[in-house]
Amino acid sequence: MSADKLVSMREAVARLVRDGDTVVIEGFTHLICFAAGHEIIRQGRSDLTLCRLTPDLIYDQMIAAGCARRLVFSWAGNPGAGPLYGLRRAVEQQVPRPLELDEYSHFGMVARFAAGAAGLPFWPLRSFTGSDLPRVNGDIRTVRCPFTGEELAAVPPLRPDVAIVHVQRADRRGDAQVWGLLGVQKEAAFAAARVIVVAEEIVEESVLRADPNRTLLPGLVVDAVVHEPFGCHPSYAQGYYDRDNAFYVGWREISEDRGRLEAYLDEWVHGVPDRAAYAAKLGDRVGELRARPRVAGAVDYGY
Amino acid sequence: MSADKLVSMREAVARLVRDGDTVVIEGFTHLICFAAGHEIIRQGRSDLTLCRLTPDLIYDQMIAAGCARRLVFSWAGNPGAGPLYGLRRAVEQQVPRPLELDEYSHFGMVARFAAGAAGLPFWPLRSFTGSDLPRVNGDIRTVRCPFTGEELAAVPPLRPDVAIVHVQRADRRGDAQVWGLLGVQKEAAFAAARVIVVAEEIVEESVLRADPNRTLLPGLVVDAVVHEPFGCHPSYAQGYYDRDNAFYVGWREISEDRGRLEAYLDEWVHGVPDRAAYAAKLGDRVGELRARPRVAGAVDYGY
Amino acid sequence: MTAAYTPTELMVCRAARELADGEVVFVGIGLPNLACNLALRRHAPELLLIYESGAVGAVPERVPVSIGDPALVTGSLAVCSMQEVFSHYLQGGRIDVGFLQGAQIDRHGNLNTTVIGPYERPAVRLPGSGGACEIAILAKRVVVVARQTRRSFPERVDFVTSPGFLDGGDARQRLGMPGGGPSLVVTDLGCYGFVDGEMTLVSLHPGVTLERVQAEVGWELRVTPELATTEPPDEDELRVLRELDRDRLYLG
Amino acid sequence: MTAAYTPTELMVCRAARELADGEVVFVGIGLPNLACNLALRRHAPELLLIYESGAVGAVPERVPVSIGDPALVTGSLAVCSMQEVFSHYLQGGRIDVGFLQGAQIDRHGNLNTTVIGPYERPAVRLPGSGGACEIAILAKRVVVVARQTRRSFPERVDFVTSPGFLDGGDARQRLGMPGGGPSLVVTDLGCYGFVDGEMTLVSLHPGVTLERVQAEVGWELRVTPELATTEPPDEDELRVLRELDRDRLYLG
Repeated sequence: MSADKLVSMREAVARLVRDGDTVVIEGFTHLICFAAGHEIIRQGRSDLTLCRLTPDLIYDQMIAAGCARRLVFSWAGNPGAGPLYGLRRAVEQQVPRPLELDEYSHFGMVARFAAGAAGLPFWPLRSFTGSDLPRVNGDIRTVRCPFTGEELAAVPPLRPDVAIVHVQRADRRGDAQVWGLLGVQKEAAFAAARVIVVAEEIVEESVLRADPNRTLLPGLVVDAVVHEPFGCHPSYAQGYYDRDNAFYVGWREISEDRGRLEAYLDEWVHGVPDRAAYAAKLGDRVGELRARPRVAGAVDYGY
Repeated sequence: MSADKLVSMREAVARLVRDGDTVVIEGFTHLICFAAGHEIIRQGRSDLTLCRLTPDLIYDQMIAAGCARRLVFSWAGNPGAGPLYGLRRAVEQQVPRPLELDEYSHFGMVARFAAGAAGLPFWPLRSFTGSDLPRVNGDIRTVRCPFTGEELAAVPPLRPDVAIVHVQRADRRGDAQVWGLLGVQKEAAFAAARVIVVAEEIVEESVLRADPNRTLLPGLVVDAVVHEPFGCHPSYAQGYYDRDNAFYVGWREISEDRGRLEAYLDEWVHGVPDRAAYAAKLGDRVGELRARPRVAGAVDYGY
Repeated sequence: MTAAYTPTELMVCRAARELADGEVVFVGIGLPNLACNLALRRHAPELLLIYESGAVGAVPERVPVSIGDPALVTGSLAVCSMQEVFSHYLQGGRIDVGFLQGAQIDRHGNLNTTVIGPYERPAVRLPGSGGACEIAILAKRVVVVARQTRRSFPERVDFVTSPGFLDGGDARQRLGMPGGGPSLVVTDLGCYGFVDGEMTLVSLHPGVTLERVQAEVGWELRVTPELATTEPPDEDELRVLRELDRDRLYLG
Repeated sequence: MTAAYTPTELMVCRAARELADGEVVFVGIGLPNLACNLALRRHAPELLLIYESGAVGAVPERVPVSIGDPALVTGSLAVCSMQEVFSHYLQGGRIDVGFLQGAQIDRHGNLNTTVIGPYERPAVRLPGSGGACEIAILAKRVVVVARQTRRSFPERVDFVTSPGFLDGGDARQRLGMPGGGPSLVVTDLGCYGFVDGEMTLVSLHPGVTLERVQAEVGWELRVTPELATTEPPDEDELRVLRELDRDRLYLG
């Protein structure tokens, strides 16, 4: 694999995300790569199986844009601001097209990614007992403990074709560091056949090597690196910019109305060529969201 | 649980380590708490089941001192310098007493700790196929995948009575941070009924809260905190002092001869009241091993 | 003389009192988050707040608008992966109290956050489980905060997302569920405990009649013989609570 | 004209040549570590070294005396827990080459690092598996470096710690082992490949006779028809190798 994997978001998506793929854009509230989702919409990808614990606004937009055939998830809402109407229209009215649901709990999804990353054909967990979820999802099964004889729940591995992981900083090889909430990004990336790392900053390898315990992913598992500052808005990047809560709250009104949602996509996704133009269009809001510094102390790796 | 758990090593061992306990002093080459092992020898604990991936010199000493009844391990050698003769005398000649062996591979031990930490009755892994280890260890079993039907190896959880974890810094509650090699300490601590954290430095909680991604253990799982600078020698603490390789190499001659090993214990364990006296007795060597600074860059947690 | 307060404020204050100092609580967003931070700032300074997003020992400087708010991370004791949160903390048996909400809760404390109507053709598609299913199974006890209407309190939920006592009795034990199940349900009308796995009214909020409560329950409600009146919030509780949610994002 | 070299130096140089640029190698301590760092500094600058201790992309400034040497951490690309090393890297199928040594290796490439003699009453108690058992099962291919004597090369090892080709043939595939098994054994006398899961002499080191090799093998040795002479180390390989182990800690 080449040492320099730095490409534009357009090229990364064109080369690595294909119609019909199983795609994961992870990030639990933190580091959700909206920039990648928008580029996938712009390039008109279709029949995707979208996986995320929390579909969030980005999948609401991708589903409304008609990119998705199937959704694998555990909690589908607009955090703190009601439902995701784009998703609901697809499920309740098959608009713009039907959407199959493959539904787990958070722990179930975490376990599926963990199994995928670890190369295991199943993952045992203590959940789902007494719940109706196994009744509607045949992939939530049970396994008997060879020591105690007790029955545990078991889920199969999730092995995406593509995982897109946004990080604070990476080098051109794809070695990537993250701090703040970690979600399931490491597991999702190790479980995936192809990985796109999107970074707020591209740094020299030496910056990462100065603090190896911070590394989330080694370039070994990464196929493309994209430099996309502000790539998570309205999600956030700890140490770079805050979550745009007003946008999340405001999304309710937009997504409630199919026309308004499509108008939003026309203006903010199809209407801009890339993330830089999106940020420019946001104008002052970008500055308002910029993080106030809270610098951590350094540690010593000497010997 | 009281907020201030800071006690002396003598008190921590007296209160939390009991005859017959299953004890883990973990740390893979890095952060092996020799200070705790020596105090356990001084207090004459017996019939212990000692667990570690690599027994290392500290268990060689504890076994020679007669503390152990059983050893749960995966690789029993003096890294880079031959066998552990104290252990071999116990196994081959029952000197000073017989030692039962409960033997796994590294992955098997890691999986046992992982199961213990996760509250699972077994852990599945792809190992042991075609090896004679399952033939001599009835706790290495198989489990059938409920999705593919394939057979995987399975090991039971390891749930120590006490885990002793050495860290670079901790607060008085036991919140503890580590950098450099992490081994299986987090899993060992979460798997244990009682946990002793031993720290090179005791710091204010605010120091840890400034960089929460560095935290290995929350005080929640910790019962006692001991401040023991240089507590790992001849093992090492990244950023504090180097590994004393000469000591490891020299150990061969000492452990080879039962008399010399006992003389060593008399002089360096029973002959000193605590770790401070041990360090003072080492004299200049302490300074020779002091780490040359290699400070990592800081990151920003602002929003 | 007690202060004026809203039903929501009463719910949050009552839920907060349920948390003992030193306990470990799995915090949900919204009212549960307010209740936990209220307890932390008043009677339970050693309460350990764990958010499913991975923030441990969070001391948010602002009311988190989402469960993954950056304010939960900055200054927290530890950040860990979600794999650790669910495996080491929740499944590892380290969570004393889990907070749950639900679109529906039934006679036996089962919660529904998945669908209203049949699963395949839902009248309303709800968000789904999130971490609720495993919290309901694994937390030592569960506190439910919910607004009460006849529709949201049916005899049996349309879909069991998060098991309470299932069909009642010792169903949980028979299935080997590690956690104890729901111990308290706080609504805008009263408080409920569970007897033989059946929801039982234990206190009426000040000014609420038994008839009103019965009108908002979809089954023959069991009432404890020593029915009490819920202790209303005091001045100090209200002061701290209102500081916590200055913009009344959740208090309304 | 080729330089003077010791048998150990030849073993390390030959093993190093087995590593292709860009491969991911699970490094053991001692001679394997020297071979990997030699390859890294000469023909394989993109070789990724992963140590079971959790150091990924290590660039040690000194010869690590142990597999957890601090020099493996300082300046490395990543440090991860051992759970991750074994689950994500090894079991996840990301390791191209695993290096193993053994007190005994047999006709079918099975390795013994556990006991000489019966397990319950060992004549000699050896260190045990460490990570060798899973490396032998999971690495895409395995390179073995071992000194060769008739005692260390028996027809069948006393104890199979790390499976090679078991009884030969397609035994590995039948058991569904993910990794390919041993691909090369380098000793102080020659190099061996595997045909139908049986160790087969492929080259003799310069100056070593077939008779001498046969005298140090405990079975009727299979020899490839096109038996070659092992390419000796060149000046540059020796220069770099001797820089790596200035104190000849492992080169002797």
